[in-house]
Amino acid sequence: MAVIGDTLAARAPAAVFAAIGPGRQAGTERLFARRDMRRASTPRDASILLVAGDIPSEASEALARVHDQIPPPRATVQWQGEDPDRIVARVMETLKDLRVSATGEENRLPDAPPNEWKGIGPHGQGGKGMMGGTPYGRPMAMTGPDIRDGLQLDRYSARIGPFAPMLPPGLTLEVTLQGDVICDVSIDSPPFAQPADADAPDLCLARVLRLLGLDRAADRVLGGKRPGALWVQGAISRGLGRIDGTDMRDRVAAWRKGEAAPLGPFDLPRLLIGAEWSEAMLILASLPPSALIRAARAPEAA
Amino acid sequence: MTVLLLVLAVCATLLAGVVLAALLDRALPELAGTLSRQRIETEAPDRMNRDLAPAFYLALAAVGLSVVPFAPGLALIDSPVGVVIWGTCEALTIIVVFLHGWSPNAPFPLIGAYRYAAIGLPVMLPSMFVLIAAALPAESLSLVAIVDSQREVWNVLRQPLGLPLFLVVALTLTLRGPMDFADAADIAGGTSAEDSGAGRALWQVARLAMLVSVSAVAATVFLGGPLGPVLPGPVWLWLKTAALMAVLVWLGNRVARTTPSRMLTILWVVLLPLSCADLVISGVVAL
Amino acid sequence: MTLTIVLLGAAALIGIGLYGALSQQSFVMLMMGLELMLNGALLAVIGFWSLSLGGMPEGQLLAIIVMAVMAVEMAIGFALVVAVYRKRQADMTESIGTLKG
Amino acid sequence: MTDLWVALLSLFAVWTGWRVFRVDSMVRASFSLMLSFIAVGAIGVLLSAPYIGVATVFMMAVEMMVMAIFMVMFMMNPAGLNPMVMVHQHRLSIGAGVVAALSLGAAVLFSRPPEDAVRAEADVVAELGHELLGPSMLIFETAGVTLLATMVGAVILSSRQGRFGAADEGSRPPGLSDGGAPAGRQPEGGGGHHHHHHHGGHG
Amino acid sequence: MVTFAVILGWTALAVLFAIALSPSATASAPQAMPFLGGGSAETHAWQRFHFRPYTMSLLFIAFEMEMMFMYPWAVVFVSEGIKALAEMGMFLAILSVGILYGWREGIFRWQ
Repeated sequence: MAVIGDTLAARAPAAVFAAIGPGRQAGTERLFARRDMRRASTPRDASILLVAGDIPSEASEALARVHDQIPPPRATVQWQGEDPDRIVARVMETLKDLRVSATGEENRLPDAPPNEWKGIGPHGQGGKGMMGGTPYGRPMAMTGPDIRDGLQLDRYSARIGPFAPMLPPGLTLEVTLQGDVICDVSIDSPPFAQPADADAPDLCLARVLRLLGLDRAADRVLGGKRPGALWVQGAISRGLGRIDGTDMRDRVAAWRKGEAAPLGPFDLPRLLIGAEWSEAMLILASLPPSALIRAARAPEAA
Repeated sequence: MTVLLLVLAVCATLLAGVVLAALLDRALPELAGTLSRQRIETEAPDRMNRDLAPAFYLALAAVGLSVVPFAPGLALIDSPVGVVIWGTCEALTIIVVFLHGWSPNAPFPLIGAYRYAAIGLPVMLPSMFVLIAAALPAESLSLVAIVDSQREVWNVLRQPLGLPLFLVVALTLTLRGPMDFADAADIAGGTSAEDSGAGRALWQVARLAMLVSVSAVAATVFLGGPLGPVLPGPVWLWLKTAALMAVLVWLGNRVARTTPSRMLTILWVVLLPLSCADLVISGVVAL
Repeated sequence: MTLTIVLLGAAALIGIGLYGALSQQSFVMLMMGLELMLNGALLAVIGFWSLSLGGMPEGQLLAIIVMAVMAVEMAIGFALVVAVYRKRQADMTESIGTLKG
Repeated sequence: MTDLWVALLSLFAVWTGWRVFRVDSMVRASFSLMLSFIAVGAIGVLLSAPYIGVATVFMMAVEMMVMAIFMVMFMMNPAGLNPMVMVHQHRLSIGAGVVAALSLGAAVLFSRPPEDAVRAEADVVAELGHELLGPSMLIFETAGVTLLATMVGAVILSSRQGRFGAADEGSRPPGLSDGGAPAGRQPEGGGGHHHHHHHGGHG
Repeated sequence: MVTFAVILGWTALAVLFAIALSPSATASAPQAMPFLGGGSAETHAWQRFHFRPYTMSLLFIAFEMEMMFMYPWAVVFVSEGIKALAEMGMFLAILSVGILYGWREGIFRWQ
């Protein structure tokens, strides 16, 4: 039984969590269209951390956190723009080593809870009263106004990014959610700079397809074939992410024809506030990286 | 003796089905890979529910498969209310998926859990309507009787709307493709976003097991189950189940997923009237 | 014998439900108590129907009615909770300010 | 054999029913109540009420899912991260519960209900169906009207926008000073109920 | 009895399987943090979660009650004939008014 398991595991595509740095978006996305590589949507599902390019120092703590969240045994592979075949070979070799050694890399961050909680409070869990204190290291969310239906329920605030797989690499959003509707959003750090090759229509289309749950179709598109998927246009609601008279549907239609969909300037937070999380992610995927980077940097420049 | 044989048949079907489903999904090596990794604790999780959710998902798949007759007149649970038992499995699946997303105490799983509750509940309605429609000509809620009622013509021909609607239900129950609102890509894998190691592998296996189970039920209710010429009953059931599994995997890979809010409207405004129409058609045909 | 066991169980469920309905401060928890009492009633109905009434169909109908009552109670109860919360932003039967730690 | 299982299931139903008011997590409380219902449904299955038994589980699974959603929505500390007790008139309630259970139990022990078990070969589901369409037709259709009233009532009460505009508009008392915070008890987390930019137009 | 035994058996088996297979989980504090793409959150994720289609869920539990009547109806449908069709048609027609009303009020989407 164990032998079968090992043989099977050896044939598995490498489960890789990608931390993409400046200038590496296009290359990394094309890398994952290969059969022998699988881009894990969460570090919990990966055993290799692929660091593509030079991660700026502001993001190094986030990188360390993502690294630690990969379950052991784990390993890091650096990619500085070598040939894709070589990097895949390195990943495979690292995986093989991991199976043999079965320890992998140590944690990078110290084991310190966000708040001291052990032994504090009447029950020793750090809490106080009903809602107070920091039970198990964190306070509880508190109520606040809602922008849609006026039910004042809890607001959950978090900083998401820079390596969130559904966001463009480098983009860190400070989001306040109520349920899964975005009540407030601000840009913590703009996406990493990417050269124009990240705007290629096939890459843009593939990003949208992956969000729509069509990984295979995305791989086909990156391989130069037709997506072969049903209801792609229909699944996107009309009017979603409308900027200067073109909405997401129009942009996806242009990409399907192999045309670029250039965009004028727009206000990114305004586009996202009030949207459901799924809509917001679709809107973000429907913006070509260059336009998105410009929009995200606009408030910084001003 | 028969009971023992049937227990074995259910186990074997589930096991072989899971392997087949993993092959169709190209997920078999990945499952082994996942098993080799350690399991990571999340912050202050609901440990009991985290551990029980995958187990109950698996149990629901097994119970669902137990009401399916392997040969005409021969099911492990030969209950007069087999259809209701299956419906109960569907209802409990919603709870299990919800608990799976609730237990890790993390935002993306939580969003996935609530999305699934929003979609999974109304999906029950088309499911129950088409199953009741299939029970009309059989004059019984027992799956054994439903198989017997299809000796002349299969339900898929008598009630053409039934099978497509039930496939939507099946996609929802197995967290697949266009109905995979719990484990979607925009929430980093949703309810599974915090799963690692053996816990993750078990959840994926349970999903595949549910695929087997729901395909077997669909094959029984709409494709005559074990009925068929020449070959023995179980073989026909297995063939039909495998075919439906392939169809479901294909659909899951090909059809885009819309936003949950939109799908909710579609469920109530399009699919519910369609399933009502299915009920009316089969009622008129049965009279 | 079986009937006695069933009815004792039903009595215990009704007792616990009554305790819950009376003691809980929150309206939603109070509804849990009500549901538990109805659960006891349902158990008693099933027991009587099966063991004492010879399976007369009205017994089953009564069980369905009990369940319908639960559904109605829940739908209206929660709708009320939403309406009250929307107006007052509080769901407690007593003031919430005093309970915050 | 059946007696033993019925006794065990009754105990389980009572125990899980008790847990409802003892666990801190609202999700656990809701699903504990569901387990209690499942035990009752299982007793039904054992007592030759297959339809009522299984359908109890079916309906209650769905209802407890909704119950859990609303419990988490409206209870403070829904996950029970801080252990808590939120009871009032505790002794009175315990007393009332115990008295109710004991008196009902005594009534059970001292009464002699007729013994007339359901026939083994009876098709109870079909009997119920004939009952619904025949003698109890009126009850059946009345249930339909009641459910309709429930649906309409629930929508009116809980949904925000109705024929007469947003349900919460005009529900706040006026401010003590011009444009000031509304008078009366303040919700926690402060007012902030003032901007109503409504999001709509899709779906 | 068989039904009961089989369901109980599968449940027990699955739970045993899960216990046997699931090793205990460990993690350091940063490891245990919820995955947010490297970001972090202030508060616990467990919250008074704003479930958006709440009105829909209330309408649903009322509408779903109809299933309880429909199952036994399905069994006697053929033997009762046109009467069964008419009565259930009326029942569903009454309930569908509620759904139409809910649709008009826009409850079948995220509030």
